[in-house]
Parts: sequence; structure tokens; C-alpha cells
Amino acid sequence: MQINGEFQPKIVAFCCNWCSYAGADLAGNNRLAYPENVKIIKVPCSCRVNPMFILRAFQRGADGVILCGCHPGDCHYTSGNYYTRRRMALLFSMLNYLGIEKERTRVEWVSAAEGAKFAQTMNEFTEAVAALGENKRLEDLRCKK
Amino acid sequence: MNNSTENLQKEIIRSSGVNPKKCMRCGKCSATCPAYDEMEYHPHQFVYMVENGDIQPLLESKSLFQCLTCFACIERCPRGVEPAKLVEAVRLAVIRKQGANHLKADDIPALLDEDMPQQAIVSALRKYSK
Amino acid sequence: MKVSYFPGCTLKTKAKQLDKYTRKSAEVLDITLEEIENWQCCGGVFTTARDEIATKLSSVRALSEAAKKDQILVSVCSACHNVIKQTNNAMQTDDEFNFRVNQYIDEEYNGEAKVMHFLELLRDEVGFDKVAEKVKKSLEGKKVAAYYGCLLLRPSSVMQMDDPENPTIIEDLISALGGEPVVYPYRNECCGGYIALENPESAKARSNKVTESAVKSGAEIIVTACPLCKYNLEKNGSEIPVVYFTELLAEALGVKEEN
Amino acid sequence: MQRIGVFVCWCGSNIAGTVDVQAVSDALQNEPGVVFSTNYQYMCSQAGQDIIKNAIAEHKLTGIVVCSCSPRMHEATFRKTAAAAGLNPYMVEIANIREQCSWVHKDMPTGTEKAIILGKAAVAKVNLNAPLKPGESPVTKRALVIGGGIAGIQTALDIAEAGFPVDIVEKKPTIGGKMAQLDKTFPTLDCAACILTPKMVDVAQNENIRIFSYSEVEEVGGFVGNFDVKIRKKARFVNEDICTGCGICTEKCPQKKVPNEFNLGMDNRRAIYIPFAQAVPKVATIDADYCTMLKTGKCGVCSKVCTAGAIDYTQKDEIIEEKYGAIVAATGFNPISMDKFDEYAYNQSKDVITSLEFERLTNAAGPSAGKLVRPSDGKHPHTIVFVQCVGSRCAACAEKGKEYCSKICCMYTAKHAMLTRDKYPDTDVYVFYIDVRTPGKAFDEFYRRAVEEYGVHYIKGMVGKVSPEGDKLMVQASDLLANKQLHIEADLVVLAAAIEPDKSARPLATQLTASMDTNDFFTEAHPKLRPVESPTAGVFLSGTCQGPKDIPETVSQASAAAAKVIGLLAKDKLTGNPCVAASDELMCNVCSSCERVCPYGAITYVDKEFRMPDRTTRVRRVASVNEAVCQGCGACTVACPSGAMDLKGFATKQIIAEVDAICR
Repeated sequence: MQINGEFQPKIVAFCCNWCSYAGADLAGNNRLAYPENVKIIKVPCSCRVNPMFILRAFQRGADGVILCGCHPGDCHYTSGNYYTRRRMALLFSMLNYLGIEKERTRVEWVSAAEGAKFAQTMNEFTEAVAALGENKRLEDLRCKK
Repeated sequence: MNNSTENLQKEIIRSSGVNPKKCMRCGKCSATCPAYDEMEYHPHQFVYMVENGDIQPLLESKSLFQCLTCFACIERCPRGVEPAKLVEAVRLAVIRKQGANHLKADDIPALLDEDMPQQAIVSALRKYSK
Repeated sequence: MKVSYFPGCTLKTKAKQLDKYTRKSAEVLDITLEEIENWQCCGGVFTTARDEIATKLSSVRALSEAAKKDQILVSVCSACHNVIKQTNNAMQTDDEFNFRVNQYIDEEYNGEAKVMHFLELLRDEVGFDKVAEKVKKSLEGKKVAAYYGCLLLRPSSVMQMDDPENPTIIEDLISALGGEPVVYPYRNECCGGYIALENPESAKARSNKVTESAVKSGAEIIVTACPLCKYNLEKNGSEIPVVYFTELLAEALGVKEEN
Repeated sequence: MQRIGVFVCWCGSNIAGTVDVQAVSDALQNEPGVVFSTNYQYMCSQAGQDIIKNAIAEHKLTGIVVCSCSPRMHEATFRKTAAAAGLNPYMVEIANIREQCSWVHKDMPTGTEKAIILGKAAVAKVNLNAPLKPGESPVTKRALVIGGGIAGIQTALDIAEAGFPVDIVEKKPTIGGKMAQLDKTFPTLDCAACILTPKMVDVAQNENIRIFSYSEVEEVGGFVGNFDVKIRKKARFVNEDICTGCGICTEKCPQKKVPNEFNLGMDNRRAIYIPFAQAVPKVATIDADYCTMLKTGKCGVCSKVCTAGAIDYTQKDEIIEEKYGAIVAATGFNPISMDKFDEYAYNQSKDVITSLEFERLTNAAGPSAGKLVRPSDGKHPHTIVFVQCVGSRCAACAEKGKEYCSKICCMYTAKHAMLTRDKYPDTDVYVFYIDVRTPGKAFDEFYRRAVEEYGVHYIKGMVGKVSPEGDKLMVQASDLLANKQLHIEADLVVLAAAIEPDKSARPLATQLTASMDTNDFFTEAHPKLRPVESPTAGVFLSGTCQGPKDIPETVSQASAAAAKVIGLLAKDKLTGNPCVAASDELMCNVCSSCERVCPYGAITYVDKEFRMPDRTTRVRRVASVNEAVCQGCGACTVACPSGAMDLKGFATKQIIAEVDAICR
């Protein structure tokens, strides 16, 4: 998306309900700014994120997708983030193979206490994705208005 | 730590394959070492000093040539640190330098006695010379 | 049974008896020892440094030859066995070492050979019960102290011969030969090894601890598998005889020549 | 098609300061399904809630989107509002335009634009929402405690006190556990039996408690509130109801050479035995491995001397089936085997003992009647060496030791050292330590007393080798502070062996579908906030089965577990979280991928009849989610290769709709 001639990436952030969504709330409570490009979707656990969701996001024109979950060992559901870690390692390497730069995808562990980390992560991620420019891979042109 | 010490430390850690950070300072290696009384720096000190980059005193120490490579410290270390490998890596750092052989072939005849097995001479040369 | 045999340099010189009685006993036990062609000295001691390549090549060549013949590589000298087994382990587990070694040898080798000490061969392939059956002259009444030293057992993660702190393999052999094994605390402590060359006092202190401990426990004779152990214990004044375990074995099997 | 109402909150200026709320409500008005859209200053206020209620009635709304603060703040509020107006509370979605929009963005146009997108995503989701109803299940008001040590005893007593029946299953012939074997307890030095045995009696006398001693859990089925458990009551060849515990049989039994496990094999007992004088239940047990009568059919002495006629050589194992609402694991610990630590000569010398053996040696009811003597020759030891951390903090080899700190050894060794010096001031006591760890109330003071008042020699360093020589033990050790190698001639060496979970815990965890860590300790539902619950609903943890603990800590955890159990049993019905997984039976191909990833054991397989197109029926196995057990993480939904598994409230379609809305 171009706004005032400047590229504005679309970024989808999946946040687990227990740690990262609360971390994002804390960033808000502390008024820690991060780019409005980031739109958060709440999931109960990072392991709820089906690789299909990420493919769908890219298909629909997302420029970057980030997944946030509890730190390893802190998962509310004991082991969910371990599944996430393994699944995403595989998915991201496949996406990279398909031409979606690895900087466009990321898994980050953000606890409910890490508002600052959440904001900083989103700043860095948005910057990295913006630097890559628009994502053309996997995009379904039929979905474009 | 200056640059050359840091490089030396890295080299010793790489060549020995030992991670001195695993040490929990229990001293079982030194408790088990048969050559303890011959040494100025003891096995646990080798681990500690290499970890801290305090390597120069080790390079100059006679302890390097008192280790019997009996592997008792490796066997009994509760953390799998393998101090003997570190002692060996420090010793190699010394004797690999030009002209730094601790034992020279010419010195050997004077040290021999009639019954001494070849194995002793070969081992000593392996351990003390490059 | 046919196995590859790595005698080692000391067995050709100062420790001829160790070699001789190994061969004689093997014959009785239907083991054919095929000496490795053009074997070279193992180096006497394993250099643990991962970047020491050249000193380990002779072991790798011997291993490679045994592997090619699909034979177990057997040695009887503790030092040779230790060096060869540790080298083989490094070839199996240390990729960088493996890669560098393979630059120096003709045919690729990746640690395929099976390495056994003669004692292990007797225990695991022949069986001590079979050895016992062949005993002609039982060692009955003889109180024998087994001296393991360091090299047979350690590091146990690699050597995997026996419990490093409470070994039984030589004791079991002594029992199989009709003797009475004497267990004493210093049987797995170091004799001083090569330090005898430079610091004989240190070696003396180590060796005396071993022999005194054995004598106190009632031993009449000490057996070992290592020429250097034998030298150190004898040289430093052991009160009781120190012999190679193969000598007792040959004696029990009735193939020891009386001088 | 849904009829959706959108309610945009200003939150005073919190939202309205950065977001043009009118523009948001206008923009969302045009979204598919939206029939009503408005904005108001404080949606969470009574007036704001009334706006929602009225709109539901007036516009016959079927779904609601509130664009406001975080759902963590007011989702519950708005769900209640909806419910009050007759709408299913799960038809409410929140678009978080405060914490995740107005508070983190600065200028009005971008804030407004993002708020609209977040609103659109919420609308897209509500369009696919379905009314959800939390499942309900009844609660069996009875608890099962597995393990009858101090942890199990305390948990059972607390539950029973609250009025609920409790059963204790203990595999040994008596309850009491490890604490019954201890002599004194730190840091107060009161005798273990004096404080434990009254509790054991309380257990025996409490009408709400049944003890199944010499019994083991055979099978566990069901789920929270409704466990079906089979208990195997092993044959003890003595009728428990008749036996008076007089003990004549245990004196007359001619088989005298049975190692006495209560004294760790340091003396012998008979083939028929009562483990110790204060055993509960105090009934005899025949050890079938040693009983001459059971082995050869010839003897029968115990039967002849039993005036009560309690001996029954024909007794068989008995299976008891019972229903429970909650299960507490309290399986305890054991010291690890010292077989791999022969550098300390444990197997070579009788005078090298473990700390638990030391407890028995100093206990008045122990094999030496409380006199501290060497097991080998019965002589008084003059020099004692204690070695700490034997097998604890050992990362070198998993077969040898444990990577964790066993937590209790520093304190009990200080206790042993102190008591020895107190009773036998002529004894030299050395303690070799790596670190002395004494975090606990009055713990460090206790350890300092051992050093300062009792003159125990604490030496920083480890023992390398213990060599038995004659009747002495040569201890070779390092003194790290003096930088010396020490050689001490000792009479007795005491090893502080690491502790490990009881071997019965692993199979039990499998039966309970409770998870374990790599050391076979039970895992807690949350390491900080839910430390006494297993992740498996209805399964609770008490004592050392969860991790190394001393007695005070064990008792606190035992009571905490009891409180959780009481909270569960006090309910008549369990209301679940409706956002649980559900399997589409037509699509399920029984690959069991979902079952494998489920941390709660909520997924089972059931046979289901399907009508085929040709009107025949066919029975097929399909995955079935137990809604009472499922916690709604969604791991199974992603693991399912056929897409049969979905999560209510976070359905695949709903999340995809949100993705689409955001990327539009």
C-alpha cells in the first residue's frame, strides 16, 4: 500500500491470549508507540495458528506476518509454543524457498510483562518489512479490488 | 583480556573441545588427581583460569608436564567438563611453538634405564614435544 | 575365530612375553590372530586435542585395514587399545576430525571397525566359561590382584569395557582360571605412566600406593595388561611379582613354557 | 445472515482523542451484516450498556461488536450485557481500539483508519460466530490420594476435614512414607515419629478416610469430576479386618533372613511382618517371596499362633472399582542408586552409607537402637565424612546422576553433623560441600550453628575417592579454599544421595494422562501460578512427586492441593469453557495426530455409526473431544491433517475472515 508516495506495509500479528496479547496491551498502557501497520489477531495459543492462516495473509496481500507467543516453558497450555516453534521453522523455510524473504516472517516470544519488547519488536519488524518493499509472491491478484 | 590472550583462550577451548563454563567449581577433579601434589596449578584451576583468560601463568607452569593423562578427572567430573583435555590443550599451545619442545630427543638416552618400555618414551615424546 | 591383531611396538621389544603368551593362549582358544600388515606405533598415548591429526593416523590405518577385512581389531597392550579405541571414537563422533583425517588416508574411513581388547574378546566373544573349560592347570589357591591402571577403563564413555570404578573383567577371568581374585581400592588408579621418564619420584609414589594396597589386601601376585604399568610397579619395588595377565592365562591353559 | 450491531466507545478522550469515532461507526455501518452502528462516550457505563441492550431489542441483533478497550478489560462486562438482553454472550466480539490503537498511535487519520480495520475484522468474525453453551458435568464428591507419605496424609486429612470422603492408596503395607524412616527433622530437631505418627492415627480414625494399603492404582478412566479408578489390593495373606496387629506371628515366623526394607536392609525381618511399631493400618503382611508356606506349602507357623485366625494363605489380589471427582498424586521420592558411584566405594564397604541409612542408624527404633555405630563392626566411628551432592547437579551422565539440585541434602547433612557432634563430642565430623544452600525459614541459622556451636568442619570441595583400607576408609578430597588435596582417615562415610521420583510415578502419569518433565517429576499446570495442579484437569500434585522438597514445603503444598480439591468437590456441576475443540466426525480419519498433541488427554476415539449413501450403516472410529477436559488451546486443530478438528470461538473460518478483513 502506498500512502503519500510512501510504502506502508501490511502486517498481520497473531498474538496468544495469555502472554503476547497482554504484552501488546501493556505496550498500550505504557503508550509505547509502534507502527499502525501492525494489526493484531487474538488466538488462544500460538499453536492455534494454522500455517494456512499465514499463507492466506500473504495471498491476500500482507507484506509480513509475525507470530507472538509465550516464552518457551511458559506456555499457558504447557507445550503449545513448542509446536509453534517447530511448525513455523518448517513453514518459514518453505516460504523462503517460495521467494518470501525470511525477514517477512517471524516468531517472537513476548510475555505479558514485556510491553516494551512488544513495541520494539513491532518497530523492528515493520522496518525490516518496509525495507523489503511490497510482497508480490503468493499474492492472489483476483483478490485485489 | 587483551587480543592475543583472547585468541589463545579461544584456541585452547576449540582444540580441547571443552566448555569451561560448564564447571560448577566442585573441585572433584582436583580431589581425584593423582599428580595433585606435583602441580602448582591444579585441574580445577586450569578450568577456572582458562575460563577467565588467565592463561599466561599456566603457560609458564610446570604443572603442564605433571599431568599423567590418567583421565580420572574426566571420568569423575559431575559436569562433564573434562579438565585433562584442557591441560593438554594448554600444553600443546606451549610446545607447538618453535623450539619450545619440553623434551628433546637428545635428552632421552640420559633418562633411560634398561627396562624402560618403548611405550614410555613414545608417550613422553607425544606429550612433551611436537 | 579370526581377528585382526595390533601388537604394538613394546610387545616386539620389552614386552615380548605379553605378545608371546597372548598368541599361545589364543591358539588354545581357537582364535586366529592376523597381525595387521605394516602396523605402526600407536603413539603410546592418546592426544585428546581435536586438532592433532598426524599422531592418530597410524591407528586409523590399522582400523581401516581391520574394517576392510571385516574383522575385530584386537590389541592386548592397554595403551594401544586405549589409543586405537579413542581414535575410532573420534572418527565416529567428531565430524571435523573425521574430515581432516580422511584428507590423509587413501580410502575413506568413518569408524566402522569394531575394537576390542583381548580381555573383552575373551569375555564377550569366547566367553569366560569356555576359557574355564580349557583350563589344564588351575590357579587354585593363588591370590591374584588385578591392576587395571587408567587406560583400560577410562574414559568409560569411550572405552566401555567395564564399570570404571568397580571393574570385574580381570577378576572374572582370574576366577575362570581357578584363581582367587583380590579386590583392592587402588586397582584403577594411575601408576604414574610416562612420568617415570622425567619425574621418577612421582611415579614411585603412585606405584607404591598401588602395590602396597594390593599386598595389604592379601595378594600374592599382580596381573596387568600394560607394559608401562608392569615397569613402574616392578621398578619401584613391588614386594610381589607383577606379570601380564596373559602369562597367567597361558599357565592355566597349560601352554606356558617352563624356563 | 447475522444482524450485527456496532458500538464504538470514545472512552472519554482516550479513544476519541486519536480516533474519529464518528467516522469509525459510519464506516462500519456499511459492513456486511451490520444493521446498526453508533458511538458513545463510555460504553461500559450503565448508560452505554443500556444503549446496547436497547439496540439488541430494537434491531433484533444477533451479534455485537464493541470497539473499545482491550477484551481483557471489559469483554466479560459486554458479554453479561448481551446475556441480560437475551443474546448468547459468545456472540459478542471486541475490537481493541484503545490499547492496540489510540494509545499507541499519534495522529487522527492513521488511528481512525486502523480502528476501522480492526472493527471490520471483528465484524467479519461475528458474522461467523455461533452461540456457544458451556458444557456441564456432574462431580463425584470423593477424592483419591495416591501415596500415603506425609504429602498424601496431609492432603487426605485436609480434604476429609472439609467433609469429603477420601481414599488413600499406598503401595506399601503401611502409610507414613519416607518421613516415618527419619530420625529428627530440621530445623527444629523434633523427632519425625513424634509429629508424624499422630497424623497417621488421625488418618486411621477419620471417618471420611479409607486407607487401601498394600494397593496400587491399576487403571484410570474418565475425566475431571468423573474419574473411574480400579485399585488393585494386593494379597497380603492376612485378613485386615480380623488382624489385631498383636505381632505374635512376626515373632514366631521361622523365616528370619528377610532384608528389612524399612531399615534399608541393614537388619532382617521375618517373612510375615509389620514394617514398624506405629504402622497404620497395624496389620501383618506376608512377604510371598520369602514365606516358606506360600513357596513350599510346608510351615504354617503364623496361622497356628494367630489367635484371631487372620492368616489366609489363599488370599488373592482384589480389584476395587470406585468413582472419584479429583485425584491427587503424592507418590514421593527415593534416593538414587549408588551403584554408579563406586569411586565412593559404596558397594565395597559397609561403612560407606547413604544419608537415609544414617537416619536409620541414629534412630532409636533403627537397627542399632539409635547408637551410632559402623555397620561393619559395630564400633563407634571417630571420624565421619559427609559428602554432599552425590548424584545431584550431575550433568555428565544421565545414567549416573541428576542434573537438578536435590534441595534437602544441605539441611539434613547439617542436621546429621550437628546431632553427631551433640551426642558424640569426641567425633570429628567433616562435611564436603560445593555450595551450602539454605534458603528457608531458620535454615541458614541452623547451618551456622552446626559450624559455630558444634564445630563441624565444613570444607569447600568434593571427595574424589574413598578407598577402604583395613578397617579405615581413606578419603581423598580437595579443599578448594586452602588449595590442598586432603587425605582423611575416616571410620564412616555418609553420602548425600540425590533424590529421584518414585518409579511408580511414570506409569501413573501415563494412566492419568498427566505430563512429566524429563526427570519424571510431574509437571505443574503453571510453574508459578498453578503449582499444585497438573495440566490435566482434576489431577493435583502433592509433595516431592512434583519436585524435591523438604517437609515444611511438602506439607504446605499438600494443603494447597487439598484446597484445590475441596474447591472442585464443593461444586455440584462443573461449567466448562465453551471455546473447546470439536471434531467433524465425517472428516476425521482417525490418524490420532490430535490425540498426540493434546496436552490434556482430552481426545479419545469412539465408535460411531454412520449411514452410508446406500442406506446401510457402517461403524467407524472417530476422534471425540471431552469438553470437560479440553482447555481450548487449539494445538489439535493445526495438527489435524484432514481439517476435521476445529476450535469453537476461534474457528478456522473466523480467523481467516479476520485475516481477510485486515488485508483487504
